[in-house]
Amino acid sequence: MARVLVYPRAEVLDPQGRAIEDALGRIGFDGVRRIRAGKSFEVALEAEDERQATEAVDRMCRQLLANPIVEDYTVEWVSE
Amino acid sequence: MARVLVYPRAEVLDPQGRAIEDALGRIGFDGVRRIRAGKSFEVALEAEDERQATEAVDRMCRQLLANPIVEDYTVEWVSE
Amino acid sequence: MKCGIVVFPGSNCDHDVYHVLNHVLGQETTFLWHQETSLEGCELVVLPGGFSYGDYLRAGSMAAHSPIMAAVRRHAEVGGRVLGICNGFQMLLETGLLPGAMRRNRDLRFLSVDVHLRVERDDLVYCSNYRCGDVLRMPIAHAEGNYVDTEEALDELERRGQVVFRYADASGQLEPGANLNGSERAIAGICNAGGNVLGLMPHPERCAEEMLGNRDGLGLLAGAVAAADGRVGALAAAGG
Amino acid sequence: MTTPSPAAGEPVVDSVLAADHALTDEEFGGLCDLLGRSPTWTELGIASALYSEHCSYKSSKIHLRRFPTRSRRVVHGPGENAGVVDVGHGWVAAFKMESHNHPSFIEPYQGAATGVGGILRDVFTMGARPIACLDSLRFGEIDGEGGARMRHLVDGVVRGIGDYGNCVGIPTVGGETGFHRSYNGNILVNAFALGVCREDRIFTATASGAGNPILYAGSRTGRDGIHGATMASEAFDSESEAKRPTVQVGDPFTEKVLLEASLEAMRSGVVLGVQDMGAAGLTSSCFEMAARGGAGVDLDLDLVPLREASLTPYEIMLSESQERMVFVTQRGQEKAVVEILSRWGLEASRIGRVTDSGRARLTFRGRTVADMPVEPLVDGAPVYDRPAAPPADLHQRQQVVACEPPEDPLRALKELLGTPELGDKTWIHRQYDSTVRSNTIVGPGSDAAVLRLKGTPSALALTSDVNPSYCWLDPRMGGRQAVAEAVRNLATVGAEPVGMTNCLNFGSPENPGIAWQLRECIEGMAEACRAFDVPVISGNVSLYNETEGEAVHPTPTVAIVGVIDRLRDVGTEGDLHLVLGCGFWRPADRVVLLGSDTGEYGGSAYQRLLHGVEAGRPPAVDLEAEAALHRLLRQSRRAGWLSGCHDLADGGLLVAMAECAIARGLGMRAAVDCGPLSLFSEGQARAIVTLPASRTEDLLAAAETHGVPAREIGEVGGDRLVLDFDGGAVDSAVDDLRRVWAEALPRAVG
Ligand SMILES: Nc1ncnc2c1ncn2[C@@H]1O[C@H](COP(=O)(O)OP(=O)(O)O)[C@@H](O)[C@H]1O
Ligand SMILES: [Mg+2]
Repeated sequence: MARVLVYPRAEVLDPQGRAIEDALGRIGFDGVRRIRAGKSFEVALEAEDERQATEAVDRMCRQLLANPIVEDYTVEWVSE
Repeated sequence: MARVLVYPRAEVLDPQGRAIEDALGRIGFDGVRRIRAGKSFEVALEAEDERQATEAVDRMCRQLLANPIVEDYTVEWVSE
Repeated sequence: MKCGIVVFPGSNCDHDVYHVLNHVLGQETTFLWHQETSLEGCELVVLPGGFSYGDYLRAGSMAAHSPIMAAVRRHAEVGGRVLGICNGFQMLLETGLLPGAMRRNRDLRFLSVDVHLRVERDDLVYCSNYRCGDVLRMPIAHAEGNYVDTEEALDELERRGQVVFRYADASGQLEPGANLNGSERAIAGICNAGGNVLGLMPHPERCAEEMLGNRDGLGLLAGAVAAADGRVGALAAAGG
Repeated sequence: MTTPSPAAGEPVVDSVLAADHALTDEEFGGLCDLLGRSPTWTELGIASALYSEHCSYKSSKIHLRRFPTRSRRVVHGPGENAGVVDVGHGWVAAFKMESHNHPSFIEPYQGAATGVGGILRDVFTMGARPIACLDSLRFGEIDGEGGARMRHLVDGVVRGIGDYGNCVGIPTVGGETGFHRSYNGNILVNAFALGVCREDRIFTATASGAGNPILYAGSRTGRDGIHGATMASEAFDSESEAKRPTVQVGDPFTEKVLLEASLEAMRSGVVLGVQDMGAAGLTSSCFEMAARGGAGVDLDLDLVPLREASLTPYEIMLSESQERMVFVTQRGQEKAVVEILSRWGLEASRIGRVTDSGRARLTFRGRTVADMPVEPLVDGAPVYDRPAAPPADLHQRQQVVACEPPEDPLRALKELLGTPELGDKTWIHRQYDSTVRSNTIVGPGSDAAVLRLKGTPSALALTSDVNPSYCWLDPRMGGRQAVAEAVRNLATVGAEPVGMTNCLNFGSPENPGIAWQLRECIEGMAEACRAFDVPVISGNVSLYNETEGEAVHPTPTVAIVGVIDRLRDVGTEGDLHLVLGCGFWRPADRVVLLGSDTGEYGGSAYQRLLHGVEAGRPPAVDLEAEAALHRLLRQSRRAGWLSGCHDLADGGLLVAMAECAIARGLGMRAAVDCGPLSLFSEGQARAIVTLPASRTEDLLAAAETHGVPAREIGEVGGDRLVLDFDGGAVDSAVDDLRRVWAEALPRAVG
């Protein structure tokens, strides 16, 4: 199963992350240095081989799951 | 750094995951068996020791990052 | 009745509720800042609509931790009236004052339309101007109003009669097409077991004046400030 | 005066670098003369931003002077963040329109969202609380395979506008949406915002009083959108990709708290001037504030809150990070403002002070990085009278192509109603909160939106309009028509126009054909403004909307605000929203057609959408006939005669009747003595109204007095739309028409 993590690109403003950081501060968590807020997807798929699977997930990310203009993504393979 | 993954609980209908499955079908990805759409957070924090850190992140999840009625969460530790 | 409207950073409907409670219904009304810890003697507390903290995590989740919410909880626990509208309803869910949770709307888009609601309870003070089965028209405007809970919890909710409003068609029928956001069991509004805490997604404050073409929502706000014995005084006083 | 020294790692500025910054040799020479030396890298960045088309209006200024800008109601005309007009009962309205075309094409969601954010800030920096938005959108072809990218843009833009405005809590009450292949490479996203405030509470963006502190508030500064202003002043080409700055991400929550905190701070009595940071960020806000106050500024850039520590002075001055403001306060009283801001959870820092030097002096890490005269850079930016000549193919465009009458007018009607262009726009506007703030009497879906003004007996009406095909065929006539249609839309609800804003979207002004279009459109608009007595109080120019030499159709979007003095004259409280929202709600009411057909088809929907032809002359706008119709409509509204009113616009008479019938789900039966083709003519200065039989005589008499042709043509009732014409009849169930109309856009955006 592929796990796709999508985060705002480092140089792009991350209002969600900021807001959560602040909220955690307000409710008394003081050790938090930084929060990044992103999306995650678990994709279970059938493919002939690993190469084909990797290629398909990568294409999904570019076409649908992530917006390359403002987001970066990473793909990991995990067992189901 | 903690990585928190939050997904809709299995028995809860997940409109976003469904929509993505449909969209992938429309643009011609047929091998996809299932997609779960969730959130991910990277939490960089200062803590005295591992136990304290784990405990803090767990509390964050329960208090803010996830809503136990509809969501499950998992925490992983990754290097920055 | 002294009414308090809690203002959170990101509240958008605070002025609208104020306008109806104060200018239309003639009630003493004040704003309560989210960082306060006292309700200043308000008998009705309204959690208004909007996007508290931008709704950047889950709708209402960050506001649920505001200092004032402890006071709101105590008020609710002793039977005080708490009305949550839209974002306010979401906060009531997030604090656990009402059961359940919200997902994003079924089609994942913000929905700003008039819907029809069927009244399911008329023994609550909030509904003292309505009868069971009445059909009300009210605007909704939200992206996360798709109500959900576990099947058992939903059954329990129904059994205790805590469902107050459901999305229906203009004749009061429960049509799937009338339940635009996809809520379980077409739930639009619920109350707690005591009936003193009410949360709903539609906006009664936006349809409480003739001039805006609809005053179906006035009855609800008038009920919310009506005397405890359920007398329908307030609405009559407002010329309704 | 200190001579700034270049910092380590900064390039030495020469004319090649200046050219990279889109400065011409003359502009660069002028800059060197002004400074008495070569500019530093930071100074070059600042000058190029201030000299950009977006900030300096260098190509449009001489044309914009043709607009009338004064009336007894105008409080602030063009030149402030938003124009301000008196709307009576002690209230003023501030409004403006802005384009966010380039950013929306690159990243539709964030581009459109930040466009809304920018225009809202323009309004609340004036001290006015925003109460309504409009959005005027132009997309390319969305059908079929080739339309996939465009559908993605439509989706992103609409979600972006919705999410931002909804979160800030400002209703979007109207707008317009068009589709045309000329926008395939450049979409247009024009956002309008309107705010209101008590007349004695208006603020201006002025820095005055040497020694007064300058406070920075809101989001931290990042690398977003550096050189956005310059980019908005260049055409797209294959290199645009590489020059792309970091995309600006909107943060509507910060905008909302900035809005509340700013209004509260302005009420505190210690704020002297406020300015948002829009295009060209800190540069334009500080220079413009100082220029207005005839002052100077000293800024310590080390004190600017940054998102990344590594930003250079150049980047700090040019960043277009969103949701930021500067305040000038009374000396010694800044604490009061800081307290208000921090109560709303906002950071505030004192970044400098006002001086009487007339210069902007910027320091960074102990060094002076810029020292420039303010006034000559802001007001002395070059002004160009660019060569203008009719496009070579104009004659060809204007060749009249004979229009075939429809064989089956009902089928033609359904085809028109079934296009995304004329179809229902609910799919778009139901993603916008249109009722928050509880003022909306008439929301999206009508000729003009109507908002009550709480605490007064009156209401404001607003609309935006333009017909790019008309403008392409004859820019002068198209310019007139845009204003005429907007004023007419306001007249349908009985509103008197009080002020206009606009957004002039064109291709490159360096092309003489386009410079000519710009000049002619403005001339046409100005003629109409004078005829209808509508002052232009604000506006925005967006040039260089072209890709690989293909320019968009000339698109001078117009938004006009009107006042309905006493709502209760127009209808009873209970039926106002029906009567004003197109109406037609009482069976047996009479239908009267106002105006006479001139049989004009150039640029019409019929010609364009059914026959694929765009040629000839657009309908002529007879300014006197229009003005007479507007007066008649307003009088009829004030007298409370009308139960409904809709002007004839895109598609002509038959489409207008269908729209009315669909709006209330009520049929009508009518007869006209013309052939089937005339049913689709777009002759101007026409409207249909409905009214009780007892009022028709009053109306017909008034029409005669005003010199407006008027004919009773039928009656409301039933569930069919029936229109008899010479040699045939259109007869259809209203519900069939509604279905075709309602499905058009959802199907197209798929
Ligand atoms: N992008 C949009 N946002 C909000 N409302 C829109 C939009 N596009 C169209 N509408 C609404 O749809 C209706 C029809 O638009 P249009 O055909 O341009 O009207 P008119 O011809 O009277 O100017 C208007 O009420 C307008 O407010
Ligand atoms: Mg119109």
